[in-house]
Amino acid sequence: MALSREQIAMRVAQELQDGYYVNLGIGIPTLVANYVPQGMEVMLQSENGLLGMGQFPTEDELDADMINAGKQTVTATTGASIFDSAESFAMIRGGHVDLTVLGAFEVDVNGNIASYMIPGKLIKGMGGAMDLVAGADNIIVTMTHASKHGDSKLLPECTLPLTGKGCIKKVLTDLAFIEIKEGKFHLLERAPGVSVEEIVKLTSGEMVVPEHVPEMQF
Amino acid sequence: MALSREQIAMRVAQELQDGYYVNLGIGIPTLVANYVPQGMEVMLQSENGLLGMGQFPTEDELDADMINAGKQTVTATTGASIFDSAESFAMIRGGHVDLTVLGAFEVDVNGNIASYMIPGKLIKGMGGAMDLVAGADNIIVTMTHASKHGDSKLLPECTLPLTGKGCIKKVLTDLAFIEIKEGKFHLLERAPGVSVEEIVKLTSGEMVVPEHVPEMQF
Amino acid sequence: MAGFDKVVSSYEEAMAGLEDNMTVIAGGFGLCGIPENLIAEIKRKGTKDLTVVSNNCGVDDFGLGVLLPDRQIKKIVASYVGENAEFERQMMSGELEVELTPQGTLAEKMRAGGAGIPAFFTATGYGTPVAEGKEEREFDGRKYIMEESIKGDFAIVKAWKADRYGNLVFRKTARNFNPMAATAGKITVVEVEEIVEPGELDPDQIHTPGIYVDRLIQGTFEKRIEQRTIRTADNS
Amino acid sequence: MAGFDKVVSSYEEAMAGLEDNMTVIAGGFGLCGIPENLIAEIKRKGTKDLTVVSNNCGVDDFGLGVLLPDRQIKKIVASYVGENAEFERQMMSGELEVELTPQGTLAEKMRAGGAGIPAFFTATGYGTPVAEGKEEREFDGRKYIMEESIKGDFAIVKAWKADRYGNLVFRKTARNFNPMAATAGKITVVEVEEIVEPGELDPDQIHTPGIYVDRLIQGTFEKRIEQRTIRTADNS
Repeated sequence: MALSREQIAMRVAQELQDGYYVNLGIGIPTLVANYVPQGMEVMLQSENGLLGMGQFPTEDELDADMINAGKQTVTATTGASIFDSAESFAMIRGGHVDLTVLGAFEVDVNGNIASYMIPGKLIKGMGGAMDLVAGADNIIVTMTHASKHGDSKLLPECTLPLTGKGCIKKVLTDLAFIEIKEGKFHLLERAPGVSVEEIVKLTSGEMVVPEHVPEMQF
Repeated sequence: MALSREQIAMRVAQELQDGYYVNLGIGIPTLVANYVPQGMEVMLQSENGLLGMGQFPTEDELDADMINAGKQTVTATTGASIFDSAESFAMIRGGHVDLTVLGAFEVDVNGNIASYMIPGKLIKGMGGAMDLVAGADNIIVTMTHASKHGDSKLLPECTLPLTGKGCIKKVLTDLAFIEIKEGKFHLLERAPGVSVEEIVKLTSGEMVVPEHVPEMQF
Repeated sequence: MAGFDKVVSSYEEAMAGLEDNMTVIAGGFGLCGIPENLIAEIKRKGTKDLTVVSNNCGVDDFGLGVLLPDRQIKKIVASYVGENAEFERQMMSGELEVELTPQGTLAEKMRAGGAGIPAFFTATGYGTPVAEGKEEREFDGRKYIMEESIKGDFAIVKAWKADRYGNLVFRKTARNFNPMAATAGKITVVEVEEIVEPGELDPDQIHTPGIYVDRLIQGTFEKRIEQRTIRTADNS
Repeated sequence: MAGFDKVVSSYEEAMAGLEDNMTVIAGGFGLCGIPENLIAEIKRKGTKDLTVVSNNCGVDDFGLGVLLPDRQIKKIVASYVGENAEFERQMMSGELEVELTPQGTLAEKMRAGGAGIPAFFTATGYGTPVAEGKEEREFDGRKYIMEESIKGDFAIVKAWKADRYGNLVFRKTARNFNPMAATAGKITVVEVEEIVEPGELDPDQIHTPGIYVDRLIQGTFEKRIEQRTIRTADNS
C-alpha cells in the first residue's frame, strides 16, 4: 500500500544522523521533525534566519517576531541562533546544511527538479527552493509517485520550469525510495505491499531495478 | 613656509562637516582627529572593524582586544559599533564613509595614487589602502610635495606600483592644496609664505595656476 | 539634524523625497519585520510607478499589499508572491511586472548593492528560468550564473531598537532582510519600537551600524501574524 | 562527540588531521584576536609547506611568525606583512611565496568561500598589480576586477565565548577576520576564553552560528599587544 504522509516522513527520518543540521521544506518534509529517532539530536534550519527551530508556541509564547520559512509562528530550541537572510543563505549556498528535504512536482533521470511553477496556473515564486537545491549535497525529494490521474512524476525529462539542474540524487515517493545516478533512476526500496511492477508502471523515466528490492522497514 | 605635520592636519580638518564618517590613515591623517572644529561631530572609522574610534586608553582602560587599524590600542566613543572585517569593508567599498584621508608616495595628473610599495625596498603590503581609495568618493591625500632631494611627488604619471587608478581628486601637501581634474593638477591654495613659483617648480605634472592663489587660512 | 542624530519627528519627514518611478527596497519576510508604517506612509503619499524590492508583497490589506489597489507599484522584485488576490489579478493581467528572484540571491543582491560589489556568481538558478539572459560560467567544474547587485533610491527598514545615531538591533526572526536592505538605499529610513540614547546599546551587539541609516523614527506596530500556529501547553 | 557538542579536550585533538601542503585560514588582525594556541599547536606538530591565509603574519616570536623559523609556511596570502625580520628574509630570498591581497578583498574572499560564491567583482585593485591576470569588467561605467573565493582545509579561529554547540561571540575588535574565517574551513577549529552551556547565549546576539564550527576548545591566552599606546588620565 502507498505510504501515508506520515510514513513518508518516518522513512525520511531514518536518513537522519546525530548532529545533522537539516532544512525541511513546507508540507510532508515538515513532518520529518516528528520522527527524529530517540537519542538522536538534529537541528532544524529555517531559511528566514533561524537555526534551532522548535515546536509551535503556546498561547503564552506566541510572538509575531518569531516565525519559520512557512510563515508559521514557532519557538527556538535551546542553543538556537538567529541571523539575517544573507547569512542564512550563505549557510545554505555554502553547503553547511547536512540534509535538505523538500517537495517537488517532477524529478527526472538527470537529477533535474521542477517544484515552483506551473505556467498559467501557479506562479507564486521559488522562495528559497532554488538556493536550497543548489546549495545542498544531500537532498531528499518527497512527493507522490504519480498524479491522481496516474501520470508519473518521475520523468525522462522534466516538463515544467526547473528549480534546479542536476542536483537531486534521492527521491522518496509514496511507493518507492529511489536513487538517481548516471542518468537513470535506481530502485532502492519499495513501500510495504507495493510491487516492483506497480512502481515500474508509474515511473516514466528509465529505471534500473535490482534483482531484490527490499521493502521499507518502519 | 612649508606646513608642519600639524598644520597639514589642521587644513584637512577644515574639510570636515558635521556628521561625517571619516577614515584616517596612519601618520599625518591620524592627527586630523585632533583638530575637529568646535561644535562639530565626526565619527572615525577604523577598518579593522570599529566605527566610533576614541582616544588612546588610560593604563586602566588598556585592552588587548581593542585596537585600531594601525594596531595601536584605542578606546571606543559613546555610540560606537564594532563589526567584522567583511562588514567594515562593505562600508568602505560601498561608499558609506564620507571622507578618507591617507598618505601617498606619488600622485599623478590622472588621479592615480602609489602608496604601498617600493619594489626591492618596501614590500609590506597594501593593507586596506586599495579598498579605501577604490571605495571613497571623497579622498584627501596628504604628503610632502617633494622628497628630501627635491623630487616632485606630483607627477605626470606615477612611477611606483599603483594603489588605485583614477581615484584621487584632492591632494594636500606641505606647500599646496591641489585639485585633480581633466588630467591636470589645479592649484587651489598655497601654504602661508610659499610662492606659486616654488610650488610650480616642485610639481612635475602639468598644473593649472589661476591668477589669484589664496593662502591657506588657519 | 545635528551631528549624528538621525531621528525625525514625523512619517511625512521620514519619507520626504520619495518620488514616482523610484526604487524602494523593503525589509521583512512575509508580514514579519516589515516597516508597516513606512509602507502606510507611501500609500498616504500616493507615490506611483514604484519598483519595489522585497521578499514578499504583503497580503491584501496589510504590508506592501496596501500599495496595490491604487497601482502604486509598477514592478516588484521578490522571491515569493501571490498571498493576495489583487496581486494575482494585476500580475496575470500584465499590469504589474514581477521579477521572481531566488530568496538567497535576493538577499545577496541587496548585500552586494550596499557593499560596492556590482556582481557575483551563484549556482542558484543555473539551468532554470532565472538564468535566462545571464552569464554562465564554470568554476572548479561546477556551473554558476552571474547576478548583479541591487540598490534602491530608498530603503525602508523595521528594527527593534535603535540609538539616536541609527545603530540598530533587530529582534528574533524579524531581522530577516532588514540588515541588507539598510545597506542598499541611497536614503535609508528606519522605524523602530524604541529609541535609546547613544551608549545604551553594546557596541559588540549592534546588528546594523548607524553609518547606513539616514532617518530614524519611533512607531507603534500592529505586527500582524500571517499563520498563527499554536500548540496547547500539554501537547508539547 | 555526541549530537552538537563540539568541545574537544586537547589542542592535539583540535588540530588532528592537519597535514603538510594543506591550506589554513586564520582569523586575527595584527596580534589581536589571533588563535595563538592553535598556531602554537601547528608549530608543535611540525606540519610543513602550509598555505596560510591571514591578514598578517604575526611577529618574530608570536602569532603566525612562530611558524617561520622551521619553514612551515610555503605560501602566505595576506594584506600586510613584514612585521618581522625572518619573514622579510624568507620573502626576499624567495623561500616564502607571498600573495598580497587588499584587506577588504581578503575578507570578502573568505566570506565568499564560506557562502558558496565562487567569485565576485570589486573595484579594489583595478589598474594595480593586484589586477594582473584577473578579468576586468565594466558595470555602470566603472571598472572592476573579478576576485575568486578562498576556502581552507582548516580554519583556525579565536572567539571570546562559545556554547558547547559552537555558537560564538567575539569581543571588541578581536572579532575582525574571525567570523569569515570560521565559515571558510572544511574543518573549522575554534579556541575561546570561556565555554558556556547552550541557552546561555542570546540567540539574537550570536556572531557565528555553531553550524560553521567543527571543534571547540577552551584555552588561556597571552593576548600580546603590538603597539601599546596610552594616554595619561589627565591628558584626555
